[in-house]
Amino acid sequence: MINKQVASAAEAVADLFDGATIMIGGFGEAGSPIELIHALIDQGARNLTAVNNNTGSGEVGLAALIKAGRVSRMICSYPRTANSTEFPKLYHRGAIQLDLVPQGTLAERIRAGGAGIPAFYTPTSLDTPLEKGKERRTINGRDYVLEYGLTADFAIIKGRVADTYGNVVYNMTARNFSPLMAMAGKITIVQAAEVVAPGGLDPEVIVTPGIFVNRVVEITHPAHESTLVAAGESYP
Amino acid sequence: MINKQVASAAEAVADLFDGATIMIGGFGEAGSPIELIHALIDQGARNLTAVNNNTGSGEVGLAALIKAGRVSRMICSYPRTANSTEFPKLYHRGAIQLDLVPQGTLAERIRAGGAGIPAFYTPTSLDTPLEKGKERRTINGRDYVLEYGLTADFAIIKGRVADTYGNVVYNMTARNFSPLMAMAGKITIVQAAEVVAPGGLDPEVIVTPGIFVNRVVEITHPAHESTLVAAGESYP
Amino acid sequence: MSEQKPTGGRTREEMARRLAQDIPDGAYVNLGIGIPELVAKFVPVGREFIYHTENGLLGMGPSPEPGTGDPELINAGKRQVTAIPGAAFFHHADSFAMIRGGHLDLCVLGALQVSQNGDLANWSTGATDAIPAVGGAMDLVAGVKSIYVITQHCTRNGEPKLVELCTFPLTGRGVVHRIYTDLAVIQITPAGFQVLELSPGVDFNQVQERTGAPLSPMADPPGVPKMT
Amino acid sequence: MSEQKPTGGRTREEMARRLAQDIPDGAYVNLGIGIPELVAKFVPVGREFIYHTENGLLGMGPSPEPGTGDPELINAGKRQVTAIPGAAFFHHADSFAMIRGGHLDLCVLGALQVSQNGDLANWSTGATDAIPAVGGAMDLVAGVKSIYVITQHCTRNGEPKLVELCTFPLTGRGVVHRIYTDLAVIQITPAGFQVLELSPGVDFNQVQERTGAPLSPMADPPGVPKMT
Repeated sequence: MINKQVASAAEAVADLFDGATIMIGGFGEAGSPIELIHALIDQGARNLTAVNNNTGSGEVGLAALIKAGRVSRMICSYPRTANSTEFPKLYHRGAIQLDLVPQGTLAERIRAGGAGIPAFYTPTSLDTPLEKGKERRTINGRDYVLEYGLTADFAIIKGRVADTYGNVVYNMTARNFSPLMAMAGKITIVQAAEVVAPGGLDPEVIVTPGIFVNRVVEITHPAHESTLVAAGESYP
Repeated sequence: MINKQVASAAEAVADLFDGATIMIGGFGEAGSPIELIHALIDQGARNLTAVNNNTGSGEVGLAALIKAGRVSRMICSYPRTANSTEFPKLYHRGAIQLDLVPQGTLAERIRAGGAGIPAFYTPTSLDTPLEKGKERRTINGRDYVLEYGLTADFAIIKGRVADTYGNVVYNMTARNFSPLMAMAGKITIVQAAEVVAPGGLDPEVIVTPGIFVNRVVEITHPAHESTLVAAGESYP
Repeated sequence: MSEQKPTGGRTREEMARRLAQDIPDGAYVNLGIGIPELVAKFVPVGREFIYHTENGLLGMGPSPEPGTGDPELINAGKRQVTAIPGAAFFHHADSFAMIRGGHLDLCVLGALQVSQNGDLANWSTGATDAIPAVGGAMDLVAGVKSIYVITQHCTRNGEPKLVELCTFPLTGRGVVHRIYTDLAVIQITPAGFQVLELSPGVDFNQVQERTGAPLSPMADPPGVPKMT
Repeated sequence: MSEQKPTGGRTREEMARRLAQDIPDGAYVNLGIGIPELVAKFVPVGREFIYHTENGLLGMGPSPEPGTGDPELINAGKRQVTAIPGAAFFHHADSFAMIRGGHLDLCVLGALQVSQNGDLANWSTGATDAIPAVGGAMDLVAGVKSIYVITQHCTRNGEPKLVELCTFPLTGRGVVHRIYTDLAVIQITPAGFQVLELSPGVDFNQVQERTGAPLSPMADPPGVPKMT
């Protein structure tokens, strides 16, 4: 019968491949699936395109993945956060590409990718340097730019509770991009602090229905990025 | 301080105007805001464009609004339901226009309207009679049609519980179009079986955040359309 | 013309049971209104399917016991249903994101006509006095990974439903993968209709006579279904 | 060049307090990072504002008491916050639907430059060695009903931030409605910058001298704010 739970973060990311596009949940540290990212560092896939609002901080989580040289391209709205030191180093020596996307456009492109909408129009970025290369169109007297849906080979996200069907609920502002990335990932992998049997979540409050999720791993006490950074940790 | 609760359904719909576009929540009878629709019949606005997945049944709710001659145009995916007799009568004598929209395109157009997306591409309706008049475009080797966002002057919807800030949760499959219509209505009016103070709803489970809602009215025991139809009721 | 019907043809329930055998374990399935709804009655032993209904429920269960239903827990056909443990409710945009975004494995639909290249007509006969109604059919055929049609092989008047070209308005072009009728299981291939299996007691010529386009005979017997 | 600053200019907190007086009761407000965050400290008596933070919270409350914060309850500036009774959490697509869809009444942003026609530059100086970072600024200016800028009138080097034409890369064209500086409250009008109010102890000429484009003097004093 259907059971999407896998035994470990390592098993969950075992088939990630070189050159994959990977969406990583989180806004700053809130919702960052640190244990899955660390498993991905151990796993070794290279030349990744990573999609995240930021670029991580310190030398753990996403920043550690970048430091390890595994990410060749970042799709991102705000790569300049407090304690973000690894991305700038690689960026300044030309070792990582940056696709800068306005935050709301990034969210909508991911949702569109997951929803089978190949492209949409938005007013965001009009008349700015980020309009460059985009098609412009006037609709009902106002100008808009064309943006394309974004999908990924993998999405790795963090939930609060998941069931073995893959239904997920989140914790406060750790929700952010994760439900969208779950829709847009061909393989979506969730780490949750608690994994329960089907029926353990109220069907009215599920944020990500299980159809969007392929694998669930229980990480009972996920680390907080800021705690690790404050402790001077680095991974591996 | 902010309190969106109004005393009655009549007060909630008092400013509806002739010629308005009005989105009406519900899929069949599930989620149909019958008491608000009946208040609208009493209120008297005419020449309405109504947006609903169906056209109501019997002689109550949406079907009664249609029977009363208030709706000059329906935007709808499935106007042919069991016990739907009023719409066919008017349609066959040319007294009501029909814009037939595929169900998923209707949902996405309403969401787009509420989300400030003026237009999007979708594969739905390609190579069918409903493609007629739509712009076609090839994206990554597949063809799509262009669809436009849909907004309304008013949205009237039914929730299970609302708070006085306008946050709403729904009941099972009565959710359907209502959260989307709440986003797309310039004035969104919610009838809820229970209205509570802010804090009475868990912020993690709110489906419609209050920013999308303008007025809330408590209708403690909303009627079910099928019960009224079975009892042979008609409104007014 | 029902007297022309081969005696060995499958009943509606047998058609539904046969189709269910081809659904892989763990599949997310949307069932259209009519004969497709019967498929839910026949889950093969050892398999689990999760049913999606486009009005906002994943994990649809069977009809409620009499007197226990809720008019706000219904399926796309507006009939009262139940929700299984592990179900989820969501709004229409999320529901059609599942459909359009290719997240559903299979949709089973009825048909008025299917053409040999997989065109489907199932929403309108084009009659000018009929009120057009489309619902989610065009979204389903545009988005779901596999589209199976389940239908009587011929209309009540004995006209073939499997045809060279659809004469009724299309639901989608080239969207059908496989057809389950009372007479046969038929695959849409680049070369047109191919018989995968004949119903018990039915022979190839009987099916060909009742089909409006050429049929290729069976090549290999179909294997155990697997998720693609 | 800080010795050139008029002695009567408002402090950052006074600027924030002054801006808050112009927010109508019941407004949904998004506050940018920096001086804009101070606005939340000054809700006028008898009014209630609901703060939106684009990372997924409507009903943002003040900073938590020391030791009670949660790293998963943060604002757009990634600082720990609280949620008021009646708050709601949602994902980024819904959050930016609120922004892009015109549901927010007001957004208060900082600025590098504002031009006399309301162009805003607030995300990049265009320096080639800087890492570009935009966040939600372009979405906010494209979607929120009113955009108020709160900023020092001049840069630390004494250069005017209110200019004829922005030389830095734009966040949006013609998007700013009003500017609150240490020296004045200035409206963007079809005729350019118009002074609505001078800070206590500041005269018109002092403001004009520090502005890179012509200022029109005040016409009528601003009235009580109302929701538009």
